[in-house]
Amino acid sequence: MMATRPNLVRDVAIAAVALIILLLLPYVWPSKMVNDLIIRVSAFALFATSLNLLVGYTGMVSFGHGMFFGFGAYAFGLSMQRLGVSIPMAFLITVVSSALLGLVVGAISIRLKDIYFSFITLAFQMLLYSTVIAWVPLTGGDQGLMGGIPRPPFLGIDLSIEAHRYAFAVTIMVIGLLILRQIVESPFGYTLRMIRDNSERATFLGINVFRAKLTAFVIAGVFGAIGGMVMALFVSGAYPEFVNWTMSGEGIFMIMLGGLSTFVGPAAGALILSLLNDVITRGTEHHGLFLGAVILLFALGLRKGVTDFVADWFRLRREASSRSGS
Amino acid sequence: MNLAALTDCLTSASCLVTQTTSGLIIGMLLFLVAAGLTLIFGVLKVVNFTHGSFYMLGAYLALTVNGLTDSYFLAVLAAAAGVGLFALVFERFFMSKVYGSNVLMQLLVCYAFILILDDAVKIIWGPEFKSMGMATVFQKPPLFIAGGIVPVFYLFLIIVTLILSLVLWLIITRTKFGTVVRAAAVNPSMVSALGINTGLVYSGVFVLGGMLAGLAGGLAAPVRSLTAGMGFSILIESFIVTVIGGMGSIAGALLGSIMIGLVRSFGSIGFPLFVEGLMFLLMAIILILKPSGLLGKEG
Amino acid sequence: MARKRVDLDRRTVLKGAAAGAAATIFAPNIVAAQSKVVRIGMPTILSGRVAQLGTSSRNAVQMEVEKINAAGGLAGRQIEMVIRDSKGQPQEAARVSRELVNSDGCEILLDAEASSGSFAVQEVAKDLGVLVMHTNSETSSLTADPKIRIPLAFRSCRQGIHDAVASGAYAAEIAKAKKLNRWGTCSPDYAYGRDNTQLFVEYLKHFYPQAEVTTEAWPKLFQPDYTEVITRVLQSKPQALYSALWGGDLTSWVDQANIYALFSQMEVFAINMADYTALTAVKNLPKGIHSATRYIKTYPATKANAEWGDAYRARFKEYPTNWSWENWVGINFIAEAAKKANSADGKKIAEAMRGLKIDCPFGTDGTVTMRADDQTVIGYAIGWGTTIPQEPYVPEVKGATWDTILQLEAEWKKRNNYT
Amino acid sequence: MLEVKGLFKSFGGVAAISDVNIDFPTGSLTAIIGPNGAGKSTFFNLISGGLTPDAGSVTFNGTNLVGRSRAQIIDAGIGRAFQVARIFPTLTVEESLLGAVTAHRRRAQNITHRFPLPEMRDRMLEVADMLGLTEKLGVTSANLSHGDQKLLDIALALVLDPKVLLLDEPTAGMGPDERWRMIERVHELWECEKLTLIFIEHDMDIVFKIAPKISVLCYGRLLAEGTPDQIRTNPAVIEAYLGTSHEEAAV
Amino acid sequence: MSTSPIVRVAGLDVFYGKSQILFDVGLELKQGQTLALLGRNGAGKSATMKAIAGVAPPRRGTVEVAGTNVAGRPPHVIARTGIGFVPEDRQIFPEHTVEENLEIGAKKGPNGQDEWSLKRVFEVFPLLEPLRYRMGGRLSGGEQQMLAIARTLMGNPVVLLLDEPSEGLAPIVVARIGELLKTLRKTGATTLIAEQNMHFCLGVADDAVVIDKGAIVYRDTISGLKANEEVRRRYLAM
Repeated sequence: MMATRPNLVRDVAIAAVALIILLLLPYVWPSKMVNDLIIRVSAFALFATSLNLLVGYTGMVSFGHGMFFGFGAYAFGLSMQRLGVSIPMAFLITVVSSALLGLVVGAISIRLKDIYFSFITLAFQMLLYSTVIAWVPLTGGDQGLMGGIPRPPFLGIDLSIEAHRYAFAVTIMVIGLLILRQIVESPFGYTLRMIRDNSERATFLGINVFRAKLTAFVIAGVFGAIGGMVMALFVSGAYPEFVNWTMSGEGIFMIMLGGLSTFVGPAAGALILSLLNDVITRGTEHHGLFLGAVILLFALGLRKGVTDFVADWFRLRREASSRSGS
Repeated sequence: MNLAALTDCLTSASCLVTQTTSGLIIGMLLFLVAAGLTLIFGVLKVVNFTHGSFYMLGAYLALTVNGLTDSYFLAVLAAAAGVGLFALVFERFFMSKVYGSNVLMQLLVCYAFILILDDAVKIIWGPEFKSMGMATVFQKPPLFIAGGIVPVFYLFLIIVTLILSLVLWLIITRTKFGTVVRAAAVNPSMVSALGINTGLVYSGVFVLGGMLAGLAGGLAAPVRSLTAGMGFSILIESFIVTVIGGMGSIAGALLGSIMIGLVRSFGSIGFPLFVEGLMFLLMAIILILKPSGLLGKEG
Repeated sequence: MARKRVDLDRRTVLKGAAAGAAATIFAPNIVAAQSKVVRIGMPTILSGRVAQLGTSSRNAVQMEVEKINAAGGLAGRQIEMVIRDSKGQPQEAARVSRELVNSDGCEILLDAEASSGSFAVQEVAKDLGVLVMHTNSETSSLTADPKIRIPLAFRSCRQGIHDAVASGAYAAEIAKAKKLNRWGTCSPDYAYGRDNTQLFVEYLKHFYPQAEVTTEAWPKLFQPDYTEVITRVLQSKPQALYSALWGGDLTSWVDQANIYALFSQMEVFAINMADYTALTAVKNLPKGIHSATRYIKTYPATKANAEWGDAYRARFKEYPTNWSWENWVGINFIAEAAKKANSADGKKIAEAMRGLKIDCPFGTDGTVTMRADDQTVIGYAIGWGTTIPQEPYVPEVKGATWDTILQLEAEWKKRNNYT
Repeated sequence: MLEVKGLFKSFGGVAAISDVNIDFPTGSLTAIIGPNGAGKSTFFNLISGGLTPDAGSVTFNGTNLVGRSRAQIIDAGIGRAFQVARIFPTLTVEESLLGAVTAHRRRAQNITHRFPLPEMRDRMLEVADMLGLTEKLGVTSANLSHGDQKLLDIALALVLDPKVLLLDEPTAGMGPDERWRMIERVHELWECEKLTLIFIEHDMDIVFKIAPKISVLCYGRLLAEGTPDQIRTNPAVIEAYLGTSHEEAAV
Repeated sequence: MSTSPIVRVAGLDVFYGKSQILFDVGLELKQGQTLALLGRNGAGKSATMKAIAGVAPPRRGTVEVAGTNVAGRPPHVIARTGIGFVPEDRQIFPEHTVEENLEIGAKKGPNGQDEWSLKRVFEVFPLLEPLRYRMGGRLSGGEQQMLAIARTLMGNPVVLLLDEPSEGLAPIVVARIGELLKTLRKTGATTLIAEQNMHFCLGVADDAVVIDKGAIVYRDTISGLKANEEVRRRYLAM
């Protein structure tokens, strides 16, 4: 019996349907708050899914992925503010520069194992954070990029209009997730899984583990940066908080909350955490207490991501039906 | 960058004395926190991200006890004892439930406690920052040694932390508890097969680590502003120290702390705008040259 | 007692959260304009390490809104404050502000954020076209820079450039008298610390050209241990030291500098010292630190000021902060302008506010003015004095002269192409 | 022909392998035996690039493999399986084998296509069939029986088209029937694929039954070499395995 | 010699992951008895030992020590009932001195027995005394084996489980370990020895059980086993 594997056509179809639904949503449910939420979730979904390429698919627990989210926001914002380029050009600059950052940080960090890898990524993130705070003339320091990010129209898209911004963000997210999906379902994606499962054995199959990990690190960095870029467009600025360690912490929580064994888990986690955050901050200033309690409940009680439960349920149902069928 | 100032300092006795003692004081307080962190990691293979919060709790407990008894020494003792107790509860009822599971689960439990403790501190002690004040014993003019300035309180702190380091070293190397702890770090299942309850050893290690952090918080309280979230920067610095020294190595933590202390104190003369960066740079270089830290075991 | 309050909080919080979630998700289109109340959204910092600033802002606003509502509200409509926590994170400030307008139906924003948040709120106000009163951002460019300034945004708080001129003038006078030529600085390494210190040095030299800065130390924001910074300053033996450290950073710096006897070795000018949060927190406050006033009951030495300070303290069991009076000014400007325009409409209030002068306990002459051309407040009390370790902490305050401030501010604007 | 000459390896001053010289002619089947700790696994590691020898050479068809990377040694045609099956627990048998073929054909970094590439299938099916894993293709590796995990481990080495195959205790931890099934497969493999096969084995029944040539390692040294009959009667081997007779005498 | 067994093992089924290693293993040990558990490599000797000691708990079956079932309890609880386990690979703490290794093992027996001290250990194992401050990792294989046994004795066990004490040791050292076990036997120790080397057990054990492919296949006195050429050839010889 061959396991059926998701093919590209099916994934594209699902993505197209999802995109159409998201694009129609504002007409069905015209709530600005829902729009805002979905834009933010789009940014976080790219961020969390790219982090899961490292954590879930490759087994590299990065504590510093927030570095790319923040870097993307700043690279994009600065290109728009300082260079005055078009949005597609700034997008390109963001992608290329974050890939370079990923290459340098990755080449150094990947040499380290386990917890040392985690810490050195965190250290690089904190170094970038310190730089952003201290390099006031360039970054605006703690105040972030001031004065807003210009949003000149391109190709008939005007991102200063809310509806355009919404459509742009969800389109970028859906395309980004589709590309990440392609990557994890490609031969390379399976190389990463093999490295995660048993990297020693992988080397005995002739796999260049360093090269594969570095490639994954760069790809994850680029998509993390694109997430940051979407966020920068939304808030019309870039802030040091994007580069702070808490960003990485939230990314990891999103993954865990949504489930790291399914592809859409991290995106689902991004949605849940954003909702949770909004509801909690709305109701209390002691949100640390509440969020902490929720996390504890999750870590000590559920111990699995939300989509893991769904996946388990499907599997059990399938097994039950195949059992009764045979 | 100001290399001239740095060479001037290195050739001047007064500057050397002042900067070396200031480096030592930074390093030794850091060591107390980092030692517990590295000890817990070495034995339990768990990264205790709440360690900074333990430090914060120690400082606040000291504040309260100092206010009640007006005795700095009682305050410090209470900080150590209180945080030790808290560490016990934390380990028994929360952390021990996620031993052996995903590292990320352990991280989440700690993350939750960082959030909860910060809020709890604000609820109990109020949102405004607090200052404990210097005990009258130490309200003395600083000493001048070879032209260098050495505050009496810091001299006291350096001596106390040195004694504590010595005591810690004796506990780890000379007592049965220490012997068992070192053995449990290497081979817990054999230790268990010899009739020792490793669960209790783990609790003991957590309590010891917590007490050290609490002690550090209490000791430093007179010269720190107390505020929710004060544990985080100390946590990051402790990570740097333990990673430089090698995770799990107490001697490494001592080495790393003193290095960081000296880098800060002399770095502030030579590279005043890049002190923070210097620490990260040092860490990156050491990890590149020796991926498991200076005294860490090759994993 | 504290515990009891928590319980109460929790219950109301849970109810509030549930209701809030339900309201926002199932009934997103609240059309507030037709309702009798006018909602003012207030994003501020209620959690994190500077939460006290936010809570003290909220307190001041609450006190004033009660009075304003008792007197008829905004053109007959009662004010309802919707106060939200941004955790001090700019992106959260942006989100919360959008939400306040878009789904809570707030028509006006009272932005009680630190500078970083203010710029984010400014962007939201620009996008959504609502009236915003920045009550706490001291960064000059927020209103001074025409590229950033927007017609519906006002500022009701002190401003960096005003502070710098006042500080420079005061410090120069002391320097002249005591021949303080070698200066050091020690300020936090981020935008406020850098801007503030750079401008101070500029105006110190303007008033006293003999002054030169021989050493600079830039500790990180929220750095716990200042030992290396302190010894570095001591090594270079300046005659005077300027610091823009604030809050908990300032108090731990003072505690740590104290044991090195730094205060007996040089004149120290710490601009943020004379703030009750810092003054009361430091247990061994050294005598004779020069500081600018943030909020202090002794300046302006008027009955109105002292009464307000006492009322605040009696009600909230704590001292008001610098942010408290700034929010007082913000909400009162809105109320007065609404009265003048006889409307609660944002655009009409904005129109009425430009150039408006109101009575104020915190004004140098009992009034403050919303300057029309850049929509920022002037005429508020700025002064410098020296500390003593107990109440009233800063007994004698020397007030700054606004004429000098305004003249030098104009030159500064010209230099920066802000006109 | 695979030639090992003057091989040395020590750990912390203790010699694990010292001065071992063995030739493995092309197409031969050799069993390596020896008591625990004799250095058998170390010997395999030295040949397959898992460890670098301190001295000596490993020459395969004229090229020295010492100092080559693992990938180069694999490309040269040396494959190995492990004592404790080293597999990819969360992947299915099919995915594991396809992944190995993909890596071997240098497509491990490909991101433009879907996994698996169609041209990888044949080799995967061929090897699965050879080792009797065809029925188990869809099973997640962690859920395989112990014996099937060992087979998968061998299959992972086999898809890389090795000329020399090193098997480290292929029957370790197996039940009696499983054990014989495994060894039959191994033997079949050797016959059909014209491999040079070297295997470490503890079960003497198996060794004497199928191995035409046996090498005995003891304390890191080559103690004896020869046919089953020569080994069975070699006094040094008997002593190494059964202990000296003087113990018995001492009773 | 009492007749009721101190240790009674019955119906042990042990699994490693999905594969079953032990099938219904049972054995009994009486006070003062030395029992040899013989079998070839991989026959299930270690699994049996580990299951009794609780290091690798059985899925099914009972391990009764002095009448109490301890199967599935944590190792330290089982150790405190008087089971002293010396593992196959000795597991000396390499960065602890000989003395420290002994110290870690030191505890009172289940009935408060306190017969073993450093002094007594060094009397019984005179070779260890001069090595007392040497790191465990720097001992030879034979020295490590002696230390491993001594360390377990420090815990005053009622029953000693020795897993392949002769493994990987030079013949002369094996002989020395054998002598040592004989000495211990004279002191009335109750011991279970897992071995593949029957000759080693001849002077040491009273009785023998043979395990093969995870099941007990033969029980007899050690001399009975020695006489049984068929069993030896089938289950033990090459």
